[in-house]
Amino acid sequence: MSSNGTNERKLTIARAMAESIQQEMQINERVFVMGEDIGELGGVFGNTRGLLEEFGKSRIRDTPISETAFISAAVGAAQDGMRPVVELMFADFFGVCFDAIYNLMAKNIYFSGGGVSVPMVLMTSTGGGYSDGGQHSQCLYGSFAHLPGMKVVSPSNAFDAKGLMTAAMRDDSPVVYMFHKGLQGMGWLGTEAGATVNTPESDYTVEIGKAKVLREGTDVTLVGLAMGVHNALKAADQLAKEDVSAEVIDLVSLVPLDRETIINSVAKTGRLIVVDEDYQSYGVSGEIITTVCEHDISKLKAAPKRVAYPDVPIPFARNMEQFCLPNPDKIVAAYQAMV
Amino acid sequence: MSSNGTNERKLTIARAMAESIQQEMQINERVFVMGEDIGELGGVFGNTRGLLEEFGKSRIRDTPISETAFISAAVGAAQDGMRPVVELMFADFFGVCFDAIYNLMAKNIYFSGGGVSVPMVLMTSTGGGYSDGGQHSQCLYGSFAHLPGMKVVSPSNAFDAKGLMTAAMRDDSPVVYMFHKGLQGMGWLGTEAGATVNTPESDYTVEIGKAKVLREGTDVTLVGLAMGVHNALKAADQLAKEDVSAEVIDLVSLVPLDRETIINSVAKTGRLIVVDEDYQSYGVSGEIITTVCEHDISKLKAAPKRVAYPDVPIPFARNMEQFCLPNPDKIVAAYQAMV
Amino acid sequence: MTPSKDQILWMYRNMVTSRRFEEIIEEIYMEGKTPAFNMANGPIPGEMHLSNGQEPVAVGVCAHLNADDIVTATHRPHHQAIAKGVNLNKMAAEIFGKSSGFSGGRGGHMHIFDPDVNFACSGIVAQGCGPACGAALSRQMQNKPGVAVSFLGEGAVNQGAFHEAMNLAALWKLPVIFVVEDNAWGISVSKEASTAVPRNDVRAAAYGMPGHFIENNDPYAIFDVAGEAIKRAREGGGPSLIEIETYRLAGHFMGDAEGYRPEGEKEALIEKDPIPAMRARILSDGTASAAELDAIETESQSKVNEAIAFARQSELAADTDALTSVFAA
Amino acid sequence: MTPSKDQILWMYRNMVTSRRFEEIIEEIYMEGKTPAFNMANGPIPGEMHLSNGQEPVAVGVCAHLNADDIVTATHRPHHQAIAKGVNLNKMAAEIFGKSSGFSGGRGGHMHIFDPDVNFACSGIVAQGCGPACGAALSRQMQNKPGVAVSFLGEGAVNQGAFHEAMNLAALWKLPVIFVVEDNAWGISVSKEASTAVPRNDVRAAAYGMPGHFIENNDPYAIFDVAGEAIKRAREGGGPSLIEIETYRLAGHFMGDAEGYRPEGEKEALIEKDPIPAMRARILSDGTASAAELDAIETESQSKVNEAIAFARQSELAADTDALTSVFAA
Ligand SMILES: Cc1ncc(C[n+]2csc(CCOP(=O)(O)OP(=O)(O)O)c2C)c(N)n1
Ligand SMILES: Cc1ncc(C[n+]2csc(CCOP(=O)(O)OP(=O)(O)O)c2C)c(N)n1
Ligand SMILES: [Mg+2]
Ligand SMILES: [Mg+2]
Repeated sequence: MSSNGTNERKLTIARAMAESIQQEMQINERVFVMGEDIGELGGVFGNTRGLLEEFGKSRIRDTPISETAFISAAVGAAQDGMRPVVELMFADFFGVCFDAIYNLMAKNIYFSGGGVSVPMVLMTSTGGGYSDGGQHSQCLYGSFAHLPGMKVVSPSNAFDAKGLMTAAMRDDSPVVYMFHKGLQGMGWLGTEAGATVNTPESDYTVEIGKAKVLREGTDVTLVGLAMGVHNALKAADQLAKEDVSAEVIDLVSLVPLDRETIINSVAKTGRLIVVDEDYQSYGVSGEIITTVCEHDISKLKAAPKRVAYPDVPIPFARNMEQFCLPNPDKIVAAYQAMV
Repeated sequence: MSSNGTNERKLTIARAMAESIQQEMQINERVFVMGEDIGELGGVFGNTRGLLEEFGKSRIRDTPISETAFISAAVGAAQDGMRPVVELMFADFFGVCFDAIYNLMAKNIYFSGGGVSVPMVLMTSTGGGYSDGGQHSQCLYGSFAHLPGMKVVSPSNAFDAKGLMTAAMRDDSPVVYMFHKGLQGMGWLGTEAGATVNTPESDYTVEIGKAKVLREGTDVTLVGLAMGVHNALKAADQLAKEDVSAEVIDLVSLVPLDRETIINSVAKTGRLIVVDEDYQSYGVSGEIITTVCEHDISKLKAAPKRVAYPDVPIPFARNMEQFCLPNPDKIVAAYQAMV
Repeated sequence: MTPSKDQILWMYRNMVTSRRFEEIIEEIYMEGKTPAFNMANGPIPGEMHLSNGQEPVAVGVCAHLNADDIVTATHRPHHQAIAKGVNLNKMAAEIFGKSSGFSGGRGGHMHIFDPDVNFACSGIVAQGCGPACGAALSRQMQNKPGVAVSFLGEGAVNQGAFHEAMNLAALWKLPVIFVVEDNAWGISVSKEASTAVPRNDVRAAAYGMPGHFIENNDPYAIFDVAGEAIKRAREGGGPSLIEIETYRLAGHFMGDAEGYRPEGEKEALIEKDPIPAMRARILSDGTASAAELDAIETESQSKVNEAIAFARQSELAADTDALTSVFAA
Repeated sequence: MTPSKDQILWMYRNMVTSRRFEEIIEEIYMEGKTPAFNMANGPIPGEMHLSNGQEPVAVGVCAHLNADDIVTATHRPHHQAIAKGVNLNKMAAEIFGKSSGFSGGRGGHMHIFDPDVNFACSGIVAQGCGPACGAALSRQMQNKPGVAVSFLGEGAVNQGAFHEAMNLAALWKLPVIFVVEDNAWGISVSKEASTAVPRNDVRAAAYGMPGHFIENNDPYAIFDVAGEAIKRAREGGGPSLIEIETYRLAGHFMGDAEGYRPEGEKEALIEKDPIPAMRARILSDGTASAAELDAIETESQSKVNEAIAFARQSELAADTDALTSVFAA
């Protein structure tokens, strides 16, 4: 599954996820994987490819289309000492099984006062841009991050994807791992080249709860996660041509949220634009802006802005969907409207 | 079900809701009610009391404990011309049926380009404060309001409760009607006396999407909904004793959100405190603060604040739960920390 | 029930129309997607689930329905839609994402709504079970005629929504028929690997409901059993469950490499393609002549061509239309 | 299976302990709630679901379990918890919301967790079905002994989660037993008004699983059937479904006026109270003497008294403890 170089080996996010799971399964026999089409098919989005061949059907379990059953089974197994990794194929499907996620997985540690731990990872795909329609293109970051008891992460590149997955599998609390389809490196979904980066071969962790400053700047802070990061980086490139220096923050983790990194950046730049592919209202973009504003408004040189998905279901037609999605031009325009 | 006076008749929210449904059922035979224990029992929270006796078992239907089935059945019936009112007993249970709500009920108008309408009301109880534990005390306002395609309302008093319910039943789009248990006027849940107000006997509507300024003031804007409004009003009373003039806004509706009323108020007072019994992060409080900040930060005299439920599951023990809940003292303290 | 000649030819016509429609969709879908297959590209972007091989289910059931009856269909909806009589031009336009489609391109291939014939579908498995019950309840309460059919795949039967709807339908004696298209696969997971019983008709007894299993993808047998069930429902006899063995002649969606299918399986199924089989049967038992069938095929082809031309020529919706129709007008 | 004398007395003891425990909880629950009944008040606030009358189910099943086995229980958990051997002191303290409770008062009466005996419960109907499967899977994968029992009410059987878990358990031959406590009511809705079939044991066939129905709330019959099922599961024979007719001798929760119950129903059930019935049977068939049973009753009472005293004397958690234990330490 892995090639030979150590630090000069580019992986897609899909391969980075699979490699992380593979390595952890090799050293920890309690780790196993459940989900729809994660066996023979290797996951619709490629992130469990090769695992069935190495670990067999007991540890790599294709499930019936019964998300409530297998996600809540993962909770039961986790409480019994196993460390399941389960896949909800599309985040959009959370509605059929959210009770098992938010009311059970996320709360049993609390309800037991720490008497049980729930070491499990729920991985799920997010995002649109390829005309999959309104029940297969949502991000729903806010829907997961709003509810207490689960950590929520989303990588923007393969390095983080591998390290976050390893960290998630080693965490004794439930972690929701949201991977954006457009970053998976599966050609059939389109591919954001910037997500396929050098990825160490041996295992390592990326800290859950720590944001990353991917690009330093002085005029404006662009905050995003997953695909939003790439839109922000491209916008920063465009802005640089106009001599505007943008700082780009990759949130990496929504829960815990690294508020300090955001606040410090905006204290420096005085301007904030949040890029979010989830629905605009009552979600991530509002939380980030509020984080800054409730801390100290005196540092702001302009009203903060958001480039988020409008509050409408996701349309199928390419032109309508692209019209709604965040993109670098919208970010640049937002900046220009600020100054 | 109703007494004789017209404008001097105090009703509880529970009775106001039941009266609205009763009157609408009398004039529109397409309206019917489904849910658990809404028949003979009259609803666990009293809001369908008396309806079975008047309308019989066909139009007042007790259901199995099958929320997905009966809520999605309501969608099918609504698309076929009926106007169902369905009850999800506790908002906390949304996880077992959210697909039927957010992916089906909320999206079929869009997916059909307006070809079908989905005239239904989903009523559901919210809120804690009486030690019902972490699966029976949540508000989850943000979880519903975040997702497009459904209107979301929550009354703070019986007058609005009746008018909003009538408006919801007459709306051709799905309306989620969230009623706070502590305001229902059911003694066994405790009762906020301020919710039981004069309620006209004949039918009328309260506009969905319009906030109300319940108290005018000049020093700070307190924004809330449902129970939060009562906390805000009490805080305003306390502040008045210290010669602070607080304006209190009852949001009434989260979707559509009346951003203008909030913005205008803060433009006047320069200070904003949001009171929210839902979890703090990625929810209502962030959206309200962002609404103001993204519009114009120059009007703010201080960083806005929120008095919301911390990001933890709701504990059972009374002292712990009360420690977490918003209350007037916390609002007053928030104000004091602003000046 | 035995189909009349008209009914047989109606079934054949709709099977052929569905097949011709999908053949051309298949071709156009690949435009812009070679050499690199990227779903986002071409005149028809997004996922594409073809139903070829499964046409007998749709026609055998829908032969008994009229425009007033309700169908809730799946993510694989074309054959069901065509058999239910949806407007083919508007469906094609919807699949192309054009303004002249049912929703003006907001829905797409998994979200076909034709209110004129009470047809709806959705992308979440088993999501149609509840709405079918609700539509049936609406008719029951209003004392209006109408039966609702909820189509679902054999994989979808293991979803909680199915169970809840089955109980509700039986409890309230609703005029609804649950039709399970057993094509043996849920994406890459076989029925055996997902379902504790070999046949889902046994699950009907869990609700005191009649259950049927039909082998061999046979449109005549489907017509027979579905006809009885629908008649029973119309007469107030309540719901039924029918599982039908059918064939998925293509991948789960276009682009599926199907590495998980046992060698030879697909080839063997293609041998049993129900359309040539039905043609042969019609000819051999003398129901109709080759000329009659040829005429039907020609008609189907031209209807399809017309629909595709309509779709191609239609305009895209305005970008800003994305923001409208969220709520009822 | 026929219970030994020890087993019979074990069952009796646990039934009595559960009853005594609930009697005193019932009394204390009303403290601070008269004259005006307000759930928020008194030493035990919140909802209170009593299980009196349903003890035979808990003891007949749990007689075959040891601490390693897993139980996922319901919103009505006391009898199940006691029969599973949870620490009574900590359970009482949890119900009082004290720091010495299992979760330090974070969970409360509907969220009793005793990891030492693998006991958990929850407030969402049928929510325990999946976790029971998962714990059973954990044992199966690790080749460790252990059976999981998922208790649920007859109302909960119509929830999708039940169906999905039944299929998963049967498909993977998991050592899990689904035990349905049929007390005829889901709050105010009767079984007849909620369930399309009179008995849920018929639903086992939908998963190729053995199904049993036990009448008359009889602890001996429950012991017998559950014993066989659990033995089978331990030997790799897979899951079973057992529905048990039992009696809800009180309201759904305390404060329930029960206006929906047919006149005389409750009185008739109280006549059949399983505890005096079992006592009479033990005496009449000579299994044990009145003195032995009296001793058991006295012991049970003092164990309960001790637990209540422990709970009363314990401290409340610090207010700020509300903010801890969200994530694993
Ligand atoms: C609740 C839910 N889970 C998973 C999926 C992803 N998915 C789409 S189709 C499919 C397979 C469905 O199999 P089946 O019901 O047999 O229908 P078929 O595709 O064979 O027609 C899956 C798993 C979904 N759409 N909805
Ligand atoms: C998913 C869900 N829906 C509704 C409820 C509310 N509720 C709690 S107990 C109950 C009745 C349960 O009936 P049954 O399963 O027969 O158990 P019993 O109370 O009779 O022990 C209901 C409807 C819930 N807790 N969870
Ligand atoms: Mg299939
Ligand atoms: Mg019951």
